[in-house]
Amino acid sequence: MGKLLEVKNLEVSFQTYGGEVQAVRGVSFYLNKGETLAIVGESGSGKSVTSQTIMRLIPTPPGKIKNGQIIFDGEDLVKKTDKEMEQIRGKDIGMIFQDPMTSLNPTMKVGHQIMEVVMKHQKMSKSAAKERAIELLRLVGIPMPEKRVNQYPHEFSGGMRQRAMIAIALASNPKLLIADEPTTALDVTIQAQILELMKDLQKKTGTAIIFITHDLGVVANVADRVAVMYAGKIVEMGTVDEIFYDPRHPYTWGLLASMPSLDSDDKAELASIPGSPPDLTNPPKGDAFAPRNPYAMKIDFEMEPPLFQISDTHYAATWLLHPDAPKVEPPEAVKRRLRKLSTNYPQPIIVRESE
Amino acid sequence: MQQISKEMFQPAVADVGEAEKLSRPSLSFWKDVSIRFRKNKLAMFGLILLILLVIMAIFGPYMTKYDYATNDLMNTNQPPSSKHWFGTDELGRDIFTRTWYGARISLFIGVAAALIDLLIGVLWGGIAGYRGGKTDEIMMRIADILYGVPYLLLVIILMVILGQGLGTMILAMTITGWVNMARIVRGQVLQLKNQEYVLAARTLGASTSRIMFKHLIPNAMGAILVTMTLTIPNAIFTEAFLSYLGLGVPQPLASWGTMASEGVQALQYYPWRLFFPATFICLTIFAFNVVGDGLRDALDPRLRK
Amino acid sequence: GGFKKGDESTGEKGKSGSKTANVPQELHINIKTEPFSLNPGLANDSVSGNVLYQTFEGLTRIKDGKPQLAMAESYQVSKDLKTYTFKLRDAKWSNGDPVTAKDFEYAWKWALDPKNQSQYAYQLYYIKNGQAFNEGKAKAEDVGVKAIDDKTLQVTLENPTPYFLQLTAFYTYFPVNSKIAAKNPKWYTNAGPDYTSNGPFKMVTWDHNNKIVLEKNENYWDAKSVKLTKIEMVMVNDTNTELSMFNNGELDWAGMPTGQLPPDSLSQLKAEGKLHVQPIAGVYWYKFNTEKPPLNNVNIRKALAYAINRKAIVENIAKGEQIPAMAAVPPTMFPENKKGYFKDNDVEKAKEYLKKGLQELGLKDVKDLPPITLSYNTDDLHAKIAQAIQDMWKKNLGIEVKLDNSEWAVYIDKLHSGDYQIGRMGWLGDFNDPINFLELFRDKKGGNNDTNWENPKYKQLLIDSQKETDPEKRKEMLKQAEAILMDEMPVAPIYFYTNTWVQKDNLKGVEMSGLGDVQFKWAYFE
Amino acid sequence: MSEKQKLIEVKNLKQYFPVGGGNVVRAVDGVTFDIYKGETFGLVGESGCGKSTTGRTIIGLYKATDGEVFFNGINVHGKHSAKELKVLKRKMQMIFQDPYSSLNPRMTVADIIAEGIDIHGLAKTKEERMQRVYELLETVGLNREHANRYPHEFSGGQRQRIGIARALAVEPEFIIADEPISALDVSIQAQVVNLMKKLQREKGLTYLFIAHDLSMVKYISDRIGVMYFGKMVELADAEELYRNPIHPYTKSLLSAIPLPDPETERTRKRIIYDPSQHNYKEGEELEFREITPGHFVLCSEAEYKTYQAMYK
Amino acid sequence: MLRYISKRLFYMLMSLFLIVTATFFLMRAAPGGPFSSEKQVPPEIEKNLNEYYGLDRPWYIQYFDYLVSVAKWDFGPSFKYKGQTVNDLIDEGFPVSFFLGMESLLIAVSIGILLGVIAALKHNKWQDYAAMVFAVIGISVPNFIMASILQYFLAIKLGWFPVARWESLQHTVLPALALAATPMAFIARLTRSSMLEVLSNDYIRTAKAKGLSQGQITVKHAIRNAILPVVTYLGPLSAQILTGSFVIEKIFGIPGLGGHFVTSITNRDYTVIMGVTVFYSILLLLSVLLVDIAYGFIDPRIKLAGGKKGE
Ligand SMILES: Nc1ncnc2c1ncn2[C@@H]1O[C@H](COP(=O)(O)OP(=O)(O)OP(=O)(O)O)[C@@H](O)[C@H]1O
Ligand SMILES: Nc1ncnc2c1ncn2[C@@H]1O[C@H](COP(=O)(O)OP(=O)(O)OP(=O)(O)O)[C@@H](O)[C@H]1O
Ligand SMILES: [Mg+2]
Ligand SMILES: [Mg+2]
Repeated sequence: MGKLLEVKNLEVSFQTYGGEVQAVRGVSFYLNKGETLAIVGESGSGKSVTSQTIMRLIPTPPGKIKNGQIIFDGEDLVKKTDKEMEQIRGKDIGMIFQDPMTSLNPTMKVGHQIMEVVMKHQKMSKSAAKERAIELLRLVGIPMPEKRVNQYPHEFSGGMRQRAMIAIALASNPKLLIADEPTTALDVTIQAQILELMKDLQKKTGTAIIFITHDLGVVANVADRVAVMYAGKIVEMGTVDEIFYDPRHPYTWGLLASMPSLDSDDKAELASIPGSPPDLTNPPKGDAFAPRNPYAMKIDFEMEPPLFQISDTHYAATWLLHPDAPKVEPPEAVKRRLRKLSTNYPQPIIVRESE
Repeated sequence: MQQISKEMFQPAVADVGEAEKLSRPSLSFWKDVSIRFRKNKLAMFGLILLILLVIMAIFGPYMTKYDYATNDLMNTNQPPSSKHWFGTDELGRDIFTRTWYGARISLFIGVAAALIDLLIGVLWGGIAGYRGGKTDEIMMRIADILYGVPYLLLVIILMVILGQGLGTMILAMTITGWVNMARIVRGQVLQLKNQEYVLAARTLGASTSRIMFKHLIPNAMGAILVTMTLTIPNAIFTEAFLSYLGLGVPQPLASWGTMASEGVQALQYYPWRLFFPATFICLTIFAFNVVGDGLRDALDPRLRK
Repeated sequence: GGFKKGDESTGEKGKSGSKTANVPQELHINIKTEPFSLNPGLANDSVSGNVLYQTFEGLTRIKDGKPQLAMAESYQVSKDLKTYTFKLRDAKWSNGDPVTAKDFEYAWKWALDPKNQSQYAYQLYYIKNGQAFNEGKAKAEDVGVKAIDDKTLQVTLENPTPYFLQLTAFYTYFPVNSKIAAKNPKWYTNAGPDYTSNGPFKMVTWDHNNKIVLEKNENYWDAKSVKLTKIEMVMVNDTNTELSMFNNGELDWAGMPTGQLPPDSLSQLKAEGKLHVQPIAGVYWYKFNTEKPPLNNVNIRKALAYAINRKAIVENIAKGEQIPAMAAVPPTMFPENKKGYFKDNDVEKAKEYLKKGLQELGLKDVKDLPPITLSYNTDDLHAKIAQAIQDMWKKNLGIEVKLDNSEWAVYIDKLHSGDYQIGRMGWLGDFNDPINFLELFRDKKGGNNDTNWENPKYKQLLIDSQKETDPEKRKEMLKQAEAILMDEMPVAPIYFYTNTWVQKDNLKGVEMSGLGDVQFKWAYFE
Repeated sequence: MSEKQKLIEVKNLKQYFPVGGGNVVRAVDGVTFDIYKGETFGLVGESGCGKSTTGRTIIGLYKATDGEVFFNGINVHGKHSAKELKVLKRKMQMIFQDPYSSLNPRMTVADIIAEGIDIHGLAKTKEERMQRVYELLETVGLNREHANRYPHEFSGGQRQRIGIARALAVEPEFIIADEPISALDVSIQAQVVNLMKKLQREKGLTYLFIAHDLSMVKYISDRIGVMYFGKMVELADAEELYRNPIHPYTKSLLSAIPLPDPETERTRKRIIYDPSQHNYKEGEELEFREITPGHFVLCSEAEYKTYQAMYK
Repeated sequence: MLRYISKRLFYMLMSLFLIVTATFFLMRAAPGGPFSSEKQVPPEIEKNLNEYYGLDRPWYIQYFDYLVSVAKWDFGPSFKYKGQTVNDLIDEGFPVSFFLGMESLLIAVSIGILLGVIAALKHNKWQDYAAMVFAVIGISVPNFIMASILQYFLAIKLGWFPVARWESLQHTVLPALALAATPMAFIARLTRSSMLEVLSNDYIRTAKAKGLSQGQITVKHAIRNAILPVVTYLGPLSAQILTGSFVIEKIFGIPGLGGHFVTSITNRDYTVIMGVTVFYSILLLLSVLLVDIAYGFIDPRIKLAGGKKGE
């Protein structure tokens, strides 16, 4: 399987009167054809910005790609002109946005908004496009799609709008689908339906998916690999098993521990990560997570951690993996999950030095 | 690169004091607006231009030895020269002096009309649009009626009843002047009032006036400012029209509007009589426009240069 | 929408070769606005008049300022000067019907008939019982006009009217094709077979608010004198546009009397030698409301009148070579009035009068005099003159004047109701006789006086003059009256009007009366 | 919770939207339930089934087509003086589902959060006001630097938190939380939920909690209502509902909850709900019936019998 | 919808009635009358005239009669233009004004929106500034000055167009331009301002993500959302422009309806005043109604005020 997408050391920032917001601070990852990469992470950590940057949809100004490459199908999207991007957007890369209400044009019928894509990229006739729009709406589980195509976004519920967005993104069977929290507004049954739909599509057309979500259950369901972001960086990345059964970064631990469990009737306070996320206008020195990290070490406040590789597919950026670091115990909720994975290297190795 | 030592792997906790520190001073929305506005060079240029015009309106008339009213029938219609910088008019009066006298009146009228527009038009349209239903219907029909009745007739009656005077003039100018503004604001408010943030404010118990002033009007500001910039030249020329009915400023006082309307008659013969007042009107409108644009941009935090 | 297709010849003019050395005999003029009515009995404005003078013809026609026989072949006047018997010539209406004495009788009685709402019916009040009939106090039969036979018309007058033959050239006295008019009461509303006229031209197109096209009337009795084949009258009510159209060759004539030149163009046109000027019987004056202090004081009035520099106004503001007026009757009627009764811009005298006047009013100084309001109706020229005079009075006499302009109808109402102090007015003669200008001030509350001024001696002189049959004596009486007027000064004359216009150089034979009417009967292009 | 004082009573609430051509959408179609003082009432259901509409109608953003809502015995939709209304408004608050469109793009975060404080005059001085804003920002896991920024500068989750802070600012008694946490990362979710719980403990707040994340709903709610197509189909204590779901839609819903465990996910089996499975007969009356104490299900007479038999 | 429209039509009638009433009384209150002139008509004749036109009857009878004739769409004879009825004047003048008005509305709307869109897309670039200068001139130079300037330069100096009059399509260009200048400039400014607002919305980003080009986004997504204030403005504007402009018709010697609005008042030609006012008001009220209906089509979130169901 070849690499469909490779993002290398991407840096994106926003110029504001309050200063420069460094939303994405050196993100690298890749994505194979037909693979699903889930991005999880703190809200505000740059997931949406990263995904929008791939589509070159960051408003410029104030946004700016300061550094990095986005190699898609062998070509660097950063260097492409707007005109060239038009041929890729919607056709090769489909995107589902996070805010379904504001992301749909309030003055255009939902059906038309779907039809537009197929008319543009598949050169379909109007009537054929309408048929396709109805089909897509049905596919994403909207009842009575024949009627719904003629309605406006404000007549849809939040979840229905989100499904309309999904329909738009799926309309022309893209090679890469970027789904930014596509199911957050959906109930679990519809969510399951949508996830199945996406997997189906993936099987049929080999679409690769970047799936941004906060729902670790969904991650477990769809992802092949998972990237965990914090403060504009990927702090841990690995296969879904590696992240769920052998997480190494304390932030990942925090995430996994924060979830309430369905089985327990325990109404004790949920574990959460204390403190507030860093201000990205002047990101802290060293490890951005350090101030909230119960395992923080002096070095965390001084230097950025390098990237350690734990297995062929598993990376984490934390000083805890340094040979000199003390051995620490992850929280109880995480410990329960831990398994020994056979693919792990005997020792984590540094793959990229900290700057 | 810093040397990594063993001690550095000692557990540590964050220094709370540092995190508390504010990186940006607390600014109110309006302070923010003013900062953004001041960064807009063109808008600042417009503002300076306006200030210059006002200064000239105050001091300009005293910069020559001429008076705005004294005739010099031996020197009528002189082109601009070192004696008369802007030339003279059909009665031999110095156009430079008259231009700045005119500036006083026209700037005052323009600004007054714009303010009244803002006051009546925005409120009227805002309330009509926000309240909707019967209120809207009745308020907008009143506006229609004012618009439907012949303005000329209305003004003649005003003049007959109230007589000449500044008050009458302002009244004549505003009696229908705000209707346009009201319509535009109403349209905008109709579009905005269903936005979720308005609903959110309503659940907080915000009063109508709060919703108007905090939510609807700021978001309709673009259209309001543009409409206001049209009001100003309109008012300047309405004054000239009112002069025609004996309601404007009494002659021999000058205003840009009357000077331009008279000057256009002489366009083919004594073009300077149109050129100077018209140019200053244009400059004023230009200044108001760029200031308006600047304000508009400054008021919209989503736009960044 | 669309364009009303009249005929194609705008801009470049007719190709029709004509007798006069291949120059197309087509005239293009501007008449500013839609005429109020092209029925001679209803017309009451100069636009209508200027069309009617081309299409219709009365018993007489004015040429070189004198009445000339036209429809009348001859006439006889009774001893008491009250009965005129006209013999009509063999003339035809444009549709070939003969013009008969009945047509005159019909037309005049129609105009006088109260149910026909003719605003100018009073022009016919000179005829016996005309006024009474118009007021419903007499019957139509009582009116002093009678067709004795087809070709004889007998007119009986109320009083001897020395200028009656002048009047019969006026459009209210024009005949109307009684056959058609009786049949179709709306005959005059559009051009067409029912719109017949007896003048040198006939109307072929009347595109309301846009243009009127006249063509030569081949049935006109004097058709051989008529050289123009066509007159196109457009309605463009903008002076600059009118002149531009002339400069562009779209008009052959711009300016008065049918149109108007932009006041600002006059200097340049004069300098280029293009401007034509002709004095007419009209005066521009300021009326004083003699019942409003301080204008109830004759010396103040005189002071104001003397302190006006008319020459400066005429030369620098009005610019149409108008004649400074120090008298009431235009020099076209009293040639000696070019000089007038007092000196123009006589500031010394003015100051003396002012002093006297102030004393009489019990004031020590001009400063005690409350500001005087000078009213005028809105118009660039009026405004300029008012401002100039305001400035003169301030400079010369130290009198503060407030200017007050209003829209025309409001202004007229103010003036007629005496709600003013000083007000400007223009007065044009309807016919060529000084009485036009003097009669005005005969009665305090009469018609168009407005000044509330009355003088028994003056009144008596005018009444007597009406009965005077000797023209010289009559003139003397009128001059005496004028002298009284100028001594009491209920009006301060400013200037006598002139007509100003530009025209194609090769246009000849245009007849303009001293009243400022125009006739194209004899006009032609060289 | 023992006294079970009713704070909110919703009686046969209906909300229809006209959608042109004379059609109406029956977004809420006769919903009846009570919320007790101090409890959290979870509302789950298919997306588009009318949860938001229910919430919005309760708080009075929509005029109900039919039915009544009482808050502390006061009819929310009745006529009130401006003052009463203001008090009522302060006691009820809403966190909106859509985090972006519910924030005025031209107001700074501080002004948005302080809006309620300003309206109800809850801060005496400027400093006090700002202090409250900072506290609230920190409560919802933002930092004070964010106070001067504008909504568009925030990520979806951050915006959601601003909305939460705004609702909390007026210290209401009752909050309708329309998917307040779905856009947040789990750790912040935990923070917010902990905060809500803490406020509930300390101030006796009552919540109507609308969400899709059933594990979170279960965690936070005392009782849960399940909606389907504008109707409430099941209502029970949280644990009871998860343990003994009766209505087939509820069952289908519970079977679809994704678990944060890749292995179980790979083998999950969903129960798919098919409304026709009820085989209701013509004219059969569906009613909300109590199967076991406190556990209501929308069912027909026949179903009622079977359910009762099952759970006795 | 139908219910809403019929309700609005009812309100329209009410407004029209009020306009007619107000105009009637204002007109009568204005000094001067249809027969006043510097040469006063003798009182007897004036009496005749008043009788003929019914001006001597009590005002309420005149007023009532007038309402009846308006209802019958018969505005009576003109007081000044003898033998012509007000209906004639309208029938002759309106087609001309309508044609000219349509032409200039087309110019104003198409170029105005185009300029506004370009300015917004090129925000703070030279295109924006150029459009701004253009617009400022259009806004601050009123149509009578614009008309004279165009006439002077394009017709007299360059001879590209005829100076004046209403004869061929060529003749319509200058007046249409002069008439269009200010609305065009204003529309450009309005469009620019609301386009800027719209372009920063998320759905524009969505449209981009679909691969639509800037042009397609503008046409299909942005303009419709930005057009509302322009439509608002267009309503009363079109009523005004289509019934003609006094100054433009005067300067260019065009036989339109616009002249009557002013001359009828200065002439105190009562029937014409009422006739053109009624005609214009109907147009105005209709266009305002159209605008309100258009709102609902442009932005479906705007509910027509017919029933308060949604709220
Ligand atoms: N237009 C902008 N101007 C300024 N800052 C911005 C802008 N857009 C995003 N940011 C900042 O960039 C950072 C990353 O935002 P992003 O939307 O990518 O977060 P996210 O990871 O998607 O979060 P969430 O899960 O809450 O959606 C945030 O701190 C946000 O404040
Ligand atoms: N303003 C409106 N006009 C017409 N229909 C509407 C309107 N608002 C909501 N609806 C319809 O009402 C139904 C319920 O919508 P609602 O927003 O309450 O759903 P929801 O349960 O909150 O869904 P979600 O979980 O997806 O947010 C939907 O079918 C929706 O299409
Ligand atoms: Mg995001
Ligand atoms: Mg919802």
